[in-house]
Amino acid sequence: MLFIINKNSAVIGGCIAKASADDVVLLIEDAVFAVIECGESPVMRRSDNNTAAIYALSPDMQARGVREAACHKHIKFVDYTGFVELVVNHNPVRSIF
Amino acid sequence: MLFIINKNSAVIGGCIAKASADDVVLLIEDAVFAVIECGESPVMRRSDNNTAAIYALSPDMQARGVREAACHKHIKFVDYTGFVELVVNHNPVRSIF
Amino acid sequence: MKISVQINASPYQHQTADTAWHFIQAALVSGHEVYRVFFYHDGIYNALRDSRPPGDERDIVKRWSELYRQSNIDLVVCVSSAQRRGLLEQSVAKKVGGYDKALADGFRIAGLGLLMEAVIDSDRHVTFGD
Amino acid sequence: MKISVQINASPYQHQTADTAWHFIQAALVSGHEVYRVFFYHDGIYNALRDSRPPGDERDIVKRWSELYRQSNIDLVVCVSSAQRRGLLEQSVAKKVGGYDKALADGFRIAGLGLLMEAVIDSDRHVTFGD
Amino acid sequence: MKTLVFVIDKPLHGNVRAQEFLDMAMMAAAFDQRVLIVFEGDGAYALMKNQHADVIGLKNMIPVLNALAIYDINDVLIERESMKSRAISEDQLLIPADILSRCDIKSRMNAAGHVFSF
Amino acid sequence: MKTLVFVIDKPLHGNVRAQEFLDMAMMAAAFDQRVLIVFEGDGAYALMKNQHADVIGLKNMIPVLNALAIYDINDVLIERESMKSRAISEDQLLIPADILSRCDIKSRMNAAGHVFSF
Repeated sequence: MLFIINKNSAVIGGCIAKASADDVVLLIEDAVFAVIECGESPVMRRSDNNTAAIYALSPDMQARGVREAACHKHIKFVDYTGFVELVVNHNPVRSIF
Repeated sequence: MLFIINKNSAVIGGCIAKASADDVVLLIEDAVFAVIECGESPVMRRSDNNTAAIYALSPDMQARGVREAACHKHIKFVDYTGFVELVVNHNPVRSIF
Repeated sequence: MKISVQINASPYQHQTADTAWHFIQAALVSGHEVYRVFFYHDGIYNALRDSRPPGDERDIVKRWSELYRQSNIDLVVCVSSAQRRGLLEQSVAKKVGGYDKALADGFRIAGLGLLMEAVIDSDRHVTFGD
Repeated sequence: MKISVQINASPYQHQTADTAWHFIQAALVSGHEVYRVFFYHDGIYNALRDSRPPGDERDIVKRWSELYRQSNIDLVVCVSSAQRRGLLEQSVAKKVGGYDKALADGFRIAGLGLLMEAVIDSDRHVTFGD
Repeated sequence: MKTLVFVIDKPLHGNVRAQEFLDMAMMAAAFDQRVLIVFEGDGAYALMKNQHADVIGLKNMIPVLNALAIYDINDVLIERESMKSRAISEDQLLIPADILSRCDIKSRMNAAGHVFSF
Repeated sequence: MKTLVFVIDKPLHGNVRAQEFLDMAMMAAAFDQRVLIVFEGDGAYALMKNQHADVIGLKNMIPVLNALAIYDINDVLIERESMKSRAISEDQLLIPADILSRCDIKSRMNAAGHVFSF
């Protein structure tokens, strides 16, 4: 399953906790703030037995001044073409607002 | 200050923590779910040295099937007329979305 | 007391317009003056005349028009929010060949200055949003 | 691959319409077919012809019309979401004296069945909202 | 025939978006798709009894929820964890729903053709 | 003259709502009111350097933020706790802002004639 999340809220943590190894979580729009390595980040709560890949949409990061260097190490980055690839490679797609 | 909050989110907890004795927090629309006495409730986090009054809009509770008996003991209830009174008796008014 | 109201959200996606309407009714019943209702951001969609909800539902646009008829409350739609989103002021609409009857009865289109004036002149200003 | 898109939010209150547009562009460049874009809920406001944003800003409505001109993608506005919110189908508008040119170029108004058809016929369906 | 999941993860109250979302589910059923409705998170509140939306002039969603069965939508799931943390008991539920764990619901969704949200 | 506080407690990006909100602040200044702008919570991110909204065709908010000073809006406050928990340092700030504690900001707001939010 591909989760697409667009807000920086507690939902992200819950979603990552629920995701399994073959799931992917894509953070877009204001959700990209969640990948900044800091105390507020809901992405921190990833446990070791949970290996879902977490992606952030890099154009949304650039728009917001979020630098890759400031992010958690395990985050992957995609542009819109990569976004499309994630959609193509995963089913079902679940958007969470 | 009168805080008006309309969503059931972590914002409620932060707001109650910040409020002082002469402040009032009014929960409307989906925020009324926060007053149900349960593990999810952000209203639980009220400490003793924090005595801001917390109100819930009762018509919004009725619309959602939230009974007064299921709520935290320290919650007060108002209808729209009471909402207007809170606005009249407090300044400034801050809506949080 | 003199109270102004601001509405920041579209009529049907959230409860915003309902809550604001009930609040205004209660303020009037309690003897307060509602000086102005200012529609900003997506709030401007509350003024679309062509809105036609199903018959068994509340008609939010019509409810605002009735509020004006009954209580003569100044309902102001922000001109720049409106123009961006597709609701044109009559003279502009005529000039560009747009819809010159887009605005429902009881509303008027004006600038942000009227919001400031309301905030300054009123004892309270309450914002409703999404 | 055949991809359909659904848009649930108004054009200017959120980034929804922008993200969806960039996604569609990327899908087309990657050689996929974008079968249909379905505008639902407040998403219908993306189709208001009279929208006139300031000149230094992106024009979201026009961008959709151009997408249709260039790629012939089926842009469908849900009839019941639209009617409730003030965007009337031409024949209805003519009957009730509403705006019969409310819909921007490239869009068409139709029922929820077209959304279902898109979901069933497409390999993927991606929803963008607020 | 696809399995289409409709996730209600926020309260249904106070807007027509909820109503329009359930319209989609009923349309999917009319198109002979397999429809699954899932209530989780604050969406669990949508199934509580004693809702009186008419008190504030809003459309009552209870008849719409009751109509699901008429459209042969009988796969209504609610997440056990969401009910527990919100102190919602089974006898408070408005319509019959299968109470499943987060994990079981996740498996059902994984197998779906598409997941709708609002 | 009233003191009007404009609270930015969510990111400014990706919508014109933010722009319209700052229009309100500038209009208030043009009406000779005392204007205070407060960044707190995720709103603190709005003041980070290196924003390139044009990358995705959105309106660049930086000129708008820079224009605040032209409107004589110099009371720009940012909450220390919000910066700290988001790992935002002072040298990352785009425009000059007074870094104040939550408690101090609260006191300033208490004294205001009105608090705007979006």
